[in-house]
Amino acid sequence: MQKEIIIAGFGGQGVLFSGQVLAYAAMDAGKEVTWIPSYGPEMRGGTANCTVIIADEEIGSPLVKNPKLAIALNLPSFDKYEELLAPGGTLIVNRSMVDRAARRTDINVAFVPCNEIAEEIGDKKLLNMVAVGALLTALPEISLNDVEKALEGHLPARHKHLLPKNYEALKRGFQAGQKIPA
Amino acid sequence: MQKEIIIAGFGGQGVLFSGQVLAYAAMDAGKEVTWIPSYGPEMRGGTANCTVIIADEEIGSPLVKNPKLAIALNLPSFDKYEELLAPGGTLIVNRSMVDRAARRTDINVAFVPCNEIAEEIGDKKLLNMVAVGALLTALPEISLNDVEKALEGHLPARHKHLLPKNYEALKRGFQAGQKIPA
Amino acid sequence: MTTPAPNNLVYDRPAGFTETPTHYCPGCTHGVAHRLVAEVLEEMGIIDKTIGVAPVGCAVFAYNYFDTDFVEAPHGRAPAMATGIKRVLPDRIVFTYQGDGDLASIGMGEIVHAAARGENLTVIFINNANYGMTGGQMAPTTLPGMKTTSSPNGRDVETQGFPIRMAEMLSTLDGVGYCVRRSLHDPKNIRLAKKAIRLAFETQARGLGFSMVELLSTCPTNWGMTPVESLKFVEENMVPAFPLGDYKVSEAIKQVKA
Amino acid sequence: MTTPAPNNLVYDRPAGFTETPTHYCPGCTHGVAHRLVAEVLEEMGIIDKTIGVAPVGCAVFAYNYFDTDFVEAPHGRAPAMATGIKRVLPDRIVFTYQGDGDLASIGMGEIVHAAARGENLTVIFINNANYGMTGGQMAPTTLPGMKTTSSPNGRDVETQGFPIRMAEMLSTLDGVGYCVRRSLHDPKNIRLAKKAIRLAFETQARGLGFSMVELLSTCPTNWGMTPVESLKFVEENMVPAFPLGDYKVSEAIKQVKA
Amino acid sequence: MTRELWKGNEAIAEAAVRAGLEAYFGYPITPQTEILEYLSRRMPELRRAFVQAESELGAINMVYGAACAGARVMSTSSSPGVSLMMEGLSYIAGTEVPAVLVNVMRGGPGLGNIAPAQGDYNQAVHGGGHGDYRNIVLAPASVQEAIDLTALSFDLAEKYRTICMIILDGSIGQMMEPAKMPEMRPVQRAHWDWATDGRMGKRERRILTSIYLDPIQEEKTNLRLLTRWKAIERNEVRYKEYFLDDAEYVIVGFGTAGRVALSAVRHAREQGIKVGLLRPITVNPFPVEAIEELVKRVDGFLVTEMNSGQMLDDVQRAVRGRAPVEFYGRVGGVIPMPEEILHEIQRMLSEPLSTAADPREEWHERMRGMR
Amino acid sequence: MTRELWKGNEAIAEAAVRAGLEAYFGYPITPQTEILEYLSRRMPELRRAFVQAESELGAINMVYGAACAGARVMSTSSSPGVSLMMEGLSYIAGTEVPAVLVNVMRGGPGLGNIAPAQGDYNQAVHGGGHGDYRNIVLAPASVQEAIDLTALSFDLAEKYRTICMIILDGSIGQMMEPAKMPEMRPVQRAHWDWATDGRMGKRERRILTSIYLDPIQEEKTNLRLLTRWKAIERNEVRYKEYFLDDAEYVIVGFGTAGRVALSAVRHAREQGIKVGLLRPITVNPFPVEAIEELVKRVDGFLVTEMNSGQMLDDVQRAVRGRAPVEFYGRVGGVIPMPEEILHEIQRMLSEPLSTAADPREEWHERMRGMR
Amino acid sequence: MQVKGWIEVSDQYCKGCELCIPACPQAVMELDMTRLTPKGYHPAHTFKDGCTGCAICAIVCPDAAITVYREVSKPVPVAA
Amino acid sequence: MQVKGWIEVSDQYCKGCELCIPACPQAVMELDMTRLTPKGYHPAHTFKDGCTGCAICAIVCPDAAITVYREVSKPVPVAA
Repeated sequence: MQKEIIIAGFGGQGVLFSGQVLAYAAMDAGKEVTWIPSYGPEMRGGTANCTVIIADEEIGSPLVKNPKLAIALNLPSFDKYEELLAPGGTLIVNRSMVDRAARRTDINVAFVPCNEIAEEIGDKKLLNMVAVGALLTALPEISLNDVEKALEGHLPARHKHLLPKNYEALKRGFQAGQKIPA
Repeated sequence: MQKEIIIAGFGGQGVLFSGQVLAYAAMDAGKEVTWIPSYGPEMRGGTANCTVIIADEEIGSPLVKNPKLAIALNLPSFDKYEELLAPGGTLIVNRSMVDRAARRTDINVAFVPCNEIAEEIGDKKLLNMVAVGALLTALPEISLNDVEKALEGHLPARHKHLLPKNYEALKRGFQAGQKIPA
Repeated sequence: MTTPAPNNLVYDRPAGFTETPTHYCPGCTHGVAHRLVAEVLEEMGIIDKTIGVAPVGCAVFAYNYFDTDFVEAPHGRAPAMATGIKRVLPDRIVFTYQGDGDLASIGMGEIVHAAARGENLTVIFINNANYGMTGGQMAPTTLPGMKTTSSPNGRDVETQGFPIRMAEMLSTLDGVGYCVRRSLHDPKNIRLAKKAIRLAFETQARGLGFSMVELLSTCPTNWGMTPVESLKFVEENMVPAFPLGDYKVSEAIKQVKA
Repeated sequence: MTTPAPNNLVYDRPAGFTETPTHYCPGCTHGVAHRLVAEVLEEMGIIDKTIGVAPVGCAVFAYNYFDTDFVEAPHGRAPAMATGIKRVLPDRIVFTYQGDGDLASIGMGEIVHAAARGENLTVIFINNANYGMTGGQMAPTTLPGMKTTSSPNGRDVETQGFPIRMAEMLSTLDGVGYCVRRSLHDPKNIRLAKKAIRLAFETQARGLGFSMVELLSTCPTNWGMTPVESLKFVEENMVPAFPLGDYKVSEAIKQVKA
Repeated sequence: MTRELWKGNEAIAEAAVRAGLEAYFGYPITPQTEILEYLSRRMPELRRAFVQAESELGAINMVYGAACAGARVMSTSSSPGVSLMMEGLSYIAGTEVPAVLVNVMRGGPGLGNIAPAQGDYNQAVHGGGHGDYRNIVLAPASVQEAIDLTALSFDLAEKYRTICMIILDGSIGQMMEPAKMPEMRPVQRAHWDWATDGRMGKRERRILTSIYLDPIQEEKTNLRLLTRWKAIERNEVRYKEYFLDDAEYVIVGFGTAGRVALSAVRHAREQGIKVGLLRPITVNPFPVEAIEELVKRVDGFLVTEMNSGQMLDDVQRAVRGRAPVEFYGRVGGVIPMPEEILHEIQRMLSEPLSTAADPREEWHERMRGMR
Repeated sequence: MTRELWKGNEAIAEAAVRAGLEAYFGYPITPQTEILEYLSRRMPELRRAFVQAESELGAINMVYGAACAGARVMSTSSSPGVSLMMEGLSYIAGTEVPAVLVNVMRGGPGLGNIAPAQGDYNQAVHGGGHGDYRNIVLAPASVQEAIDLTALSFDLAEKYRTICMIILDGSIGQMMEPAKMPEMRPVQRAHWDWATDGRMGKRERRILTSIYLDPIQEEKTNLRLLTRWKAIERNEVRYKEYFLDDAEYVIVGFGTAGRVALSAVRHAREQGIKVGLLRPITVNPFPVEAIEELVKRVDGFLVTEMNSGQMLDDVQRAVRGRAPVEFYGRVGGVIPMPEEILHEIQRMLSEPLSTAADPREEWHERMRGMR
Repeated sequence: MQVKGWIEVSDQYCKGCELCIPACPQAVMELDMTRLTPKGYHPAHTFKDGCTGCAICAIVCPDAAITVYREVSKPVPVAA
Repeated sequence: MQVKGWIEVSDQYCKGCELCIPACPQAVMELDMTRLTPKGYHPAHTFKDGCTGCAICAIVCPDAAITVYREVSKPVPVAA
């Protein structure tokens, strides 16, 4: 088993951290995992992205051209990764920042209003956790519970009080993700 | 034709210059020639030496283990180069600074009182030219006249007035050299 | 400005600049320093014969912003590169633009010797008390007790040493024609800084030897302050540690009006 | 001497020396500087815990003469090597012995930063106004107009720059605990030089920061003078260009009697 | 030991601390700065020596000094900074003291960029400083391997009184992977019989120098260094094999290029192509005997690097023309994708291979075709 | 032109002046200091730029600056000093400006000694600075060749916008030979379309930098450098052949090792041994095709160097195991005598030669036996 | 009666750093929260009358984003 | 009446540099032209009475070649 996930969005949308949460969850679930941030000049642009690979065996390349899974938190990321996603893959799109429909029909695209859901929960920042929750619907190797344990285990102490809302964001995202017209 | 000459003595005995005079003479006589000073740690010791190679064709190694010709202006140099001289070679020894006889019988050793002759001429410094003169008896490729022209051509202007005495030193050395019991 | 302006134009973007917007963080006074240099080059009418030398650090891309020839030097070596250029093109105006990591740390040997040789170069030295480009490490100019990513508990002078006052140090050298420190934290000081930059270039133009203007500058991002707070920090913390003033002004340049 | 001496012994070769005769030219005051260091190490009773750092230059073989551990540094890097040693062996006494080419030219960055960091090191700096070992080239300390093998027409300050006064320059740095200049041209000054060397090592022993003694020295061979003429040259030409004096003495060390 | 998620640069820093690192000297340069920053906090809290040097030149000479004093010492930098250390490295080698240096490589030459590259292989393995010396060069391909090799590097450096370099491209420094960190080893300075740590009433004085004014003595020293190197070649070659048992083609790649190749090999195996991977872990000494073994049974080699073919030379010298050697590289900070290497494998199967061709030249032609 | 007796170092200095050297930047170090001293007198009298830099690091960056300004510029140094120039050389290569550097090599590693050696071959040819770049390396074997190659080096550097290094061991710098000095060429700065010499109302501004933040652009740059290098390999290989027409054995040696080998070859020929000499003049690019040609018709190669076998690697890579390659070297500042090389030739005739053996290892064994 | 002036702030250069706002002697500047520049910054502007064209905003601007005008008949030397 | 002293000059170390000669307050030193050291130098010596053991010769000696004695009963601190 190997699943590649790319998470992309503006800096400040919690792209890198959400990738790390997935990596922690995968590690705690006994998987092999790599997390690598976008590296080089892109760092200077407005968008950030990271690649997470989860597998049962030693992982080769930490980067892939055509990932099976992706989260696009803004329009430029949607434009880029709708192109690159592997056929049959699943793309979680933050509808709050995207105003167009999907072009490809050979992939599953789930539009999730991450910002709105996060605001309903009462913390704008949690839009990334909403997206992660939605992604889990297409990542059976990692359960909601794995991610909650990862958050509990690795969230800095000073943020521990935010755990309940993080859990809620994950759940709401998972529910939204399940509504995908597959 | 290739002739190798090593000139050795104390620093201050004019070792390097006398080698250069031979090199100039050889060059002006249309020969190939190399001049190389003792190089490396020996420089720090009291003795100096240089190797001059004169040949008709492109010269390979600028250094030789067993030279055909050598001038030893002091005892340490005599000890060293009597050992190393090629069989049948000629060694000019400055008797003024050497108190022992030759050990080898398969080489020609000419004992020349360079200091005394130089002092007779009236310039202690010319002991090296006396030795060069003596050497020429074993170096038919270079004539006394060649060396005189070389001195004339390459002696710094401020020393030009010394030319006559240099010529005399060469001649006296040549005469002394001819008296070798070959 | 020396160039005639439309009747009601008071201030316009200097001709010494290219169109390119800078890559500097909002409020970083690198931009002010750039602008002052561009204004002086324009006012002296020397844009055309000026060659700049960019450092390694935040100003590594300075060559994108000035409408002059430019080279990009290895970290700290700008004064050596500038020496090479000036020695073969003595009628050109050559300046380096260097930060504190570049000039005061790795480039110490090159700057001291360019100054000691009295090279006819102008050096614009930006002192913002940290390595900006690599994310805010301690620089030789970091204040005692100041927290940086490589002095996480605050600079401990016992183990990490004391700030270096470059203007004072270089002023001990006979090759120096003009060496002063200014600050960019308010309009008055910006005006004084511009006058100093003008005099530094005049020093070079007159062949009076090495000239340097040290400019106290901000780094809002790495200091973790707003641009406005950063100016206050310069005024309250850096100026006391790095006193403003003229450390060496050759007699000939004292006569020059700027 | 601190060690009890036979009743009528007034002066003997210091125990800080090995038996090895030096390789220095006759009359070269490197030997005097060596002897003073050896005497101080002996008098302070620290020979046993001292580690020396030799430079590249005439003193490259200094390690042969002192009865202490010694390392040989790359050209100019002695202060960096000494920093590495002292940081892992803080209870040892570490000193560098450097010439002007080594310390003031290629080693400028290392010496300035060791001083700025306030490293607890002692630096013996021999200023003889030229590169001795390579045959007498111009050094940063060469006097204006002075002929050397790389300034054959005399040092031209227009193209070859001005002498650097290291003691004055380093004294602008807060990390410096003791920084003075002395000369070795007569018995009185030699006595003063020894006192200064003692205070420099006392500065280190007390952890008061960086200490340096700059010693005006001779180079009879490359200057083309007799040893006696060379001392006169130091007195008449070098002392005026490199004024003797205390450039920085920390309060704590002012109390110490040497 | 439980697995934790470590970023490569910080993992190297902590691994060095646990290996008993006594002193660190470094200078900021992307993409290795996290090592400096991590140790600026960690070393002082353990009362160990940390100095942010004035330059890489200063740093390597502080390392030189601390090494002469007998301490476990390390510096880290990235390509341009490492170039500034060449004089110091040659001195350390000539003085025969142990030191560890990590190069988190970036795109070059010159200032280049901060993207991951392997362009300093030749500098580390063949050239670098002046004179005849060789040093151990380790090339980790994962965070765990970076940890393990960092710990190993100190032991090797001290065992052979040599420089041990670790070269990794920036991506390994920046990526996070689960890894097990070894237990903390106590700092206890070995009582070396060579260290200049002060006589302290116990012994005669010692001198550490790289000067041998008499060429005969210098020659003896050079031969002594070579003798030691021969022992290293015998004892310390390390590499990892993947799918080589039945391989008809072999990819040779180190570091990230090697692990990217592993993905390509898996894809190829899915397509029934019998290809394997040899990933050198010690690039110096180079696994010559492993190549020798493979030459006997494979139809061709493909060398993949993130440079223009530097290790390629070593593979060619080991193969000695007995099998075709092909090359694929990306340069200047570009990481190859598994698909690209798979494509090269397929090309090797479809094209006639020659032992006479110059693989770098042919690769260069193909790359120019691409543009 | 009449022959005059020139000392190698001074001949190089005067040859550079006559080639139109506009600026020289250097630092004292034995055994090249005579070049600096000669030019400290000669350049000012011609009103050209001479600066004794604060260090070799300063010198190479002054060279970098003057090169960007479009001037003919040179620096000279010796082994440890050249190691300090590695960062600068990589920048110059990455910026694609022409520069000439002379390395009068001495015994190493470290401070070593001041005796003649060839231990920096790898640094000059394979390693050195960080990143992927190559530079031309010329290796004169006589004073006349040093003069001719110095003049040539500026033309090559400018033709290909590259670094041209001249490596010679100290003995060539110190020896005197008759040589013809070329006529004085006027200093006339070419109007390069790349030089940053000030707009001066004539043109748009220019930028010279080695930064390519986008890896794709850096890759393009690397490939452009490689394309240029391929042209150099095609056009600029130079070597000298001696007695090769009927040779059964070939000695390959450069610089002084090559001319010492010539004496050995002559002795061997006197004994009826059919041995010849290939003396590379450009060691980079290396005369691969000349080796290719010889492989077809000789029974064995003997590589002789004043190092522990650095060019040996290049000969082995060119031979690709098709003929036995043996090695004989003296290291650390020792110049081999013709008798020693003759002895090696005789050994090759008397012993069975293998293509599988490691010539360096076998030489090392023999050398240790000697002691 | 004081001179009247006005400024133009370039959307291309302004990064909304706010340095001009406290510097303005007339306190007539603020960020325009109703607009974003193409780079996503709220640019500075004058939100009420009172600008005298003193150019202090331009003097403190790190991005040379501000052009300053004044209702006068003769050219005025730049302030900085 | 002045104290009486004497010196020993080591042939191993003395290089005949003459620095001690003008330095001697009593002017009792010179090079011994009748002898050569193993290294070929004429060593310094006292050529007449008058040495007071003041040790100034030792203070200026670059080669620590001079040992100084004095006819006294109690130890004397070294001068330098």
